[in-house]
Amino acid sequence: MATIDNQFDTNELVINMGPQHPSTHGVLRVVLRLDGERVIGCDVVIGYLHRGIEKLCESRDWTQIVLLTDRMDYVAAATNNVGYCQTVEKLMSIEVPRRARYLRTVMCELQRIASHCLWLGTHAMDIGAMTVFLYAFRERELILDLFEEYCGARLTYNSMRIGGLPLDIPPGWDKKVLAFCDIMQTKLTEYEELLTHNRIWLERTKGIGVIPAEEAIAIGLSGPALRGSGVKRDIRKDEPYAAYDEVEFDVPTGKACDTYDRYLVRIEEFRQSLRIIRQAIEGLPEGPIVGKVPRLIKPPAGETYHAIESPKGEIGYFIVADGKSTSPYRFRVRPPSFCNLQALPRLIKGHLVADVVALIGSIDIVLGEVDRGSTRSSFPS
Amino acid sequence: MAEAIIFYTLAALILAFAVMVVTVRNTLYSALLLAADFLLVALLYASMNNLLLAVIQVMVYAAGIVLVYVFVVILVNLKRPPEQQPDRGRYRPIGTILAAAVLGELILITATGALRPAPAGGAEAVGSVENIAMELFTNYLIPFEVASMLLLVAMVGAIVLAKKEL
Amino acid sequence: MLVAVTFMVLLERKVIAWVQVRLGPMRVGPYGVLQPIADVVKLMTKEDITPVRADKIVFTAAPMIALIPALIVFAVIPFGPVVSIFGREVALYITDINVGLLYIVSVASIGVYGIILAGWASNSKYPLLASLRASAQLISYEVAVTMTLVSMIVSAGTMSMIGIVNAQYQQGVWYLFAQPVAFFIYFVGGLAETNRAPFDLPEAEQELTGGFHTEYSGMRFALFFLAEYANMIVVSSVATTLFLGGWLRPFPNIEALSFLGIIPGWIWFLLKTFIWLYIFLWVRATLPRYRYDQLMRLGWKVLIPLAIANVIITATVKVLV
Amino acid sequence: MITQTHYLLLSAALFMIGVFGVLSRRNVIVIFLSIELILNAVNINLIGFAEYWGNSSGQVFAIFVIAVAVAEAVIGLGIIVAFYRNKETINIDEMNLMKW
Repeated sequence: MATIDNQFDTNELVINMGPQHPSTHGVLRVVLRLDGERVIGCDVVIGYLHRGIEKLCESRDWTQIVLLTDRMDYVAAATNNVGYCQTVEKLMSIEVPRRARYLRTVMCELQRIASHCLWLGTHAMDIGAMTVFLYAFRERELILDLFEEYCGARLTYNSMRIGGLPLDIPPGWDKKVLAFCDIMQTKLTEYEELLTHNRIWLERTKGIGVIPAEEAIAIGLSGPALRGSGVKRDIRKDEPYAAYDEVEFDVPTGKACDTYDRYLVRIEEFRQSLRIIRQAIEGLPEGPIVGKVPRLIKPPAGETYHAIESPKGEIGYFIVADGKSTSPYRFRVRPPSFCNLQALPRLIKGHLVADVVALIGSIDIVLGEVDRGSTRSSFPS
Repeated sequence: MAEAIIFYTLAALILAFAVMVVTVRNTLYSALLLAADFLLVALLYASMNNLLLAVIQVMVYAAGIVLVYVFVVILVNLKRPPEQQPDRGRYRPIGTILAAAVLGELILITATGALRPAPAGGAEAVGSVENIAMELFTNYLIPFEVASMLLLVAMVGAIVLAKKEL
Repeated sequence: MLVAVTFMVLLERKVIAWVQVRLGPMRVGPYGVLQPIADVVKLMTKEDITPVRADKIVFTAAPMIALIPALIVFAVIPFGPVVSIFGREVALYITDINVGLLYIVSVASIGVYGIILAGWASNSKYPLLASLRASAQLISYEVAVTMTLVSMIVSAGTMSMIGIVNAQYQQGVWYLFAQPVAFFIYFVGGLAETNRAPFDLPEAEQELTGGFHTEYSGMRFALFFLAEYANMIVVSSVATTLFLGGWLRPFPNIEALSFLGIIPGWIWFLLKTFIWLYIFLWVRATLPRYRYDQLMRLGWKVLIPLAIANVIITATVKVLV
Repeated sequence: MITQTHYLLLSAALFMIGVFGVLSRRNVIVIFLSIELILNAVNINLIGFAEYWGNSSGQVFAIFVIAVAVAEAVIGLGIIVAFYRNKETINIDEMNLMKW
């Protein structure tokens, strides 16, 4: 990098954003190369939250792993639990009772709303609208209360078991969920009043970080970030799990492939989630909550990959069982945050410093998931 | 008496700051001292009841021109320590002699010239906004317009020069 | 004055907290009213850190350069007319110079030095970037604001702050209604000049981790803080004087409302200024932040042409009527 | 009593400091700053005379001088920046592109 030394000629300035920075959502580090205010290149450095979860999982037995999956995407722990449990169920061909499947759907969607609330709050905060942040957290709090009532924890729920649920819902919980849905519905319009037609918001998000559909697929985007580019891919629809084949919902997609469309897609997902929750709660069947699970969980030798739609995208588990031990032979996660983060250098290039934070917010990453056990520690631009 | 005290204090400060401007090593300090010097000159104008000019001096000189200098100094010094090599121009002796000679000459002229006492005329009225504006927009209208052209040309020139690729 | 500034900070925290369904500071005194005192004590007793590679002299001087202009502007702001208190004539302003408005503009523009020097002296990248942003922003918006002030001068026929209030009394209308465009430009420009949201780019926490005062701590940081709020009060009180008739009561020429006259002028003045400050906070709590290029575009391509057009129209009307 | 002579002397001294700066420094920016000092000396002179004669022309000329100074500063700095881009120096002795 000879050009960095004689600065004035090229006007290149290297700035280290993070790992301690208010808007890198944790400990992400982005090394920006600036020409004035314009970003001409960046390196994303990860690994500051590395805890080796994948490796840890290979020395825990199958039930203990549920608790480790909480710690990956710690703002959407329930979804991670569901993904893992379903993978093992697939490996062992366990039938999950219908009630458990319905409740899993409810949990996943509540979790989606909670995660999107966090995303909306921080995304708006990054762009400078700090009131939305507190409004969104107020509603997230309600969801956390619901989860606390169900499983006692507010963040790392450990709320699923292989073959079903650890416990049935407390009495009256379903009513509270429905009441929450009504509250959320009105609060959504409140958020939208503050942002969707706000001129400054439009100027800050429209045309920022455009990534066309083909490129999005090539990079491996998933979830709202992919749907924002107009690709109608949602595992809930395409490969239904839990009770998603029994409820009705739409998959919103964007057209302009920019930050604003990704925002719109997520806002619409709030509504679809509410719709799913209402249907699932109203159609909640009676019955057992755990299927026929052997006392000692020991899947037969084999390998499987199973993915579900987490709030951030496709979270997939690849598990190899050797059929002998009580822990997986190989445990590997395909985290949506990690794969979506790959798009960041591509998105940032050519935008201004202020857009960097908007784009980090727009792809919605959680560093716990990014650093769940990777060996590569940086993406070159 | 008060007038004299104000004048001598201001004059001493102005000259002291000016000397520092041309002798200080660090270019940024030079520019800042110049800004301070201009503020003092503005105070001098104010003490002469030229409020309009004092305000213009602050607005254009201290906050405008010198700020641009500060910008350039910062840009130029971005990557390296200010002025490593001693800045001793070849012309320093000549400059000193010349400056001293002309200064002596001017002092002689003004000291012996024995100017008449100021003709009667309200000093207040001379520096007032109305009077200056009247002069500016009647007798000096054409120079005024020419000055505006000059500024326009300067602006265009500066933009062209500052562009990266010509 | 400085006390007013510290309580301004409390007001901001409270108002924004209420907007955001929070309580704001509650611990120090009833409803947190003594919070400013605690803040001041905290800031004064904190360690004053000077970075090793910083330019010590400039680093120390910058906060003062930022604060002093903000305070000396108050010399020309009239809180009220000459009133008699216990039979003595007391002027509720410090001085009335006939170039009052220009004085405000010129003195306020000195404050830019504080910001740019702070960024430079910190010898750090984020502050430098922020201070360059800040000074470019201040200079750009100063042009627009000054142009609106020109149209105010044309309307009032004087540059004295007292004269402008009196002109509003004689013409029987607050300039808010006579000059709505100028009012709008002044308001936007004022937001930008005080670095308030949605133009708070120089201290955009989410982008630049705190802007030009990133490296400052303790009392020096407090001086920057005071300067920002003092500037807000300056902008608000100038706006009150120019557009809301200063110390005049509402509808000063309608006899039917003369009962409002029992409230002294300075209370009206403070009330109007307070409304302005409240709007500042309200805007901050509501709007996202502009991006740098958008900010510049707004300043140069919208506000300045609008301001120039406003001056021309005002002058034409003034000549014709 | 402060008379015209005082202002003239102040102006002369300031002027000479400026001249000294122009001649003795090699840093272009400092040379420009010195030129600003010279222009200020002229302004003090003009205002002193304006007061002496009780005539506003002096102030008007001071305003013109300021306008010219602005133009000069802007163009001069533009040239400095352009030069610095190409040559990486602001030393006046190396500004000899026109010399052959």
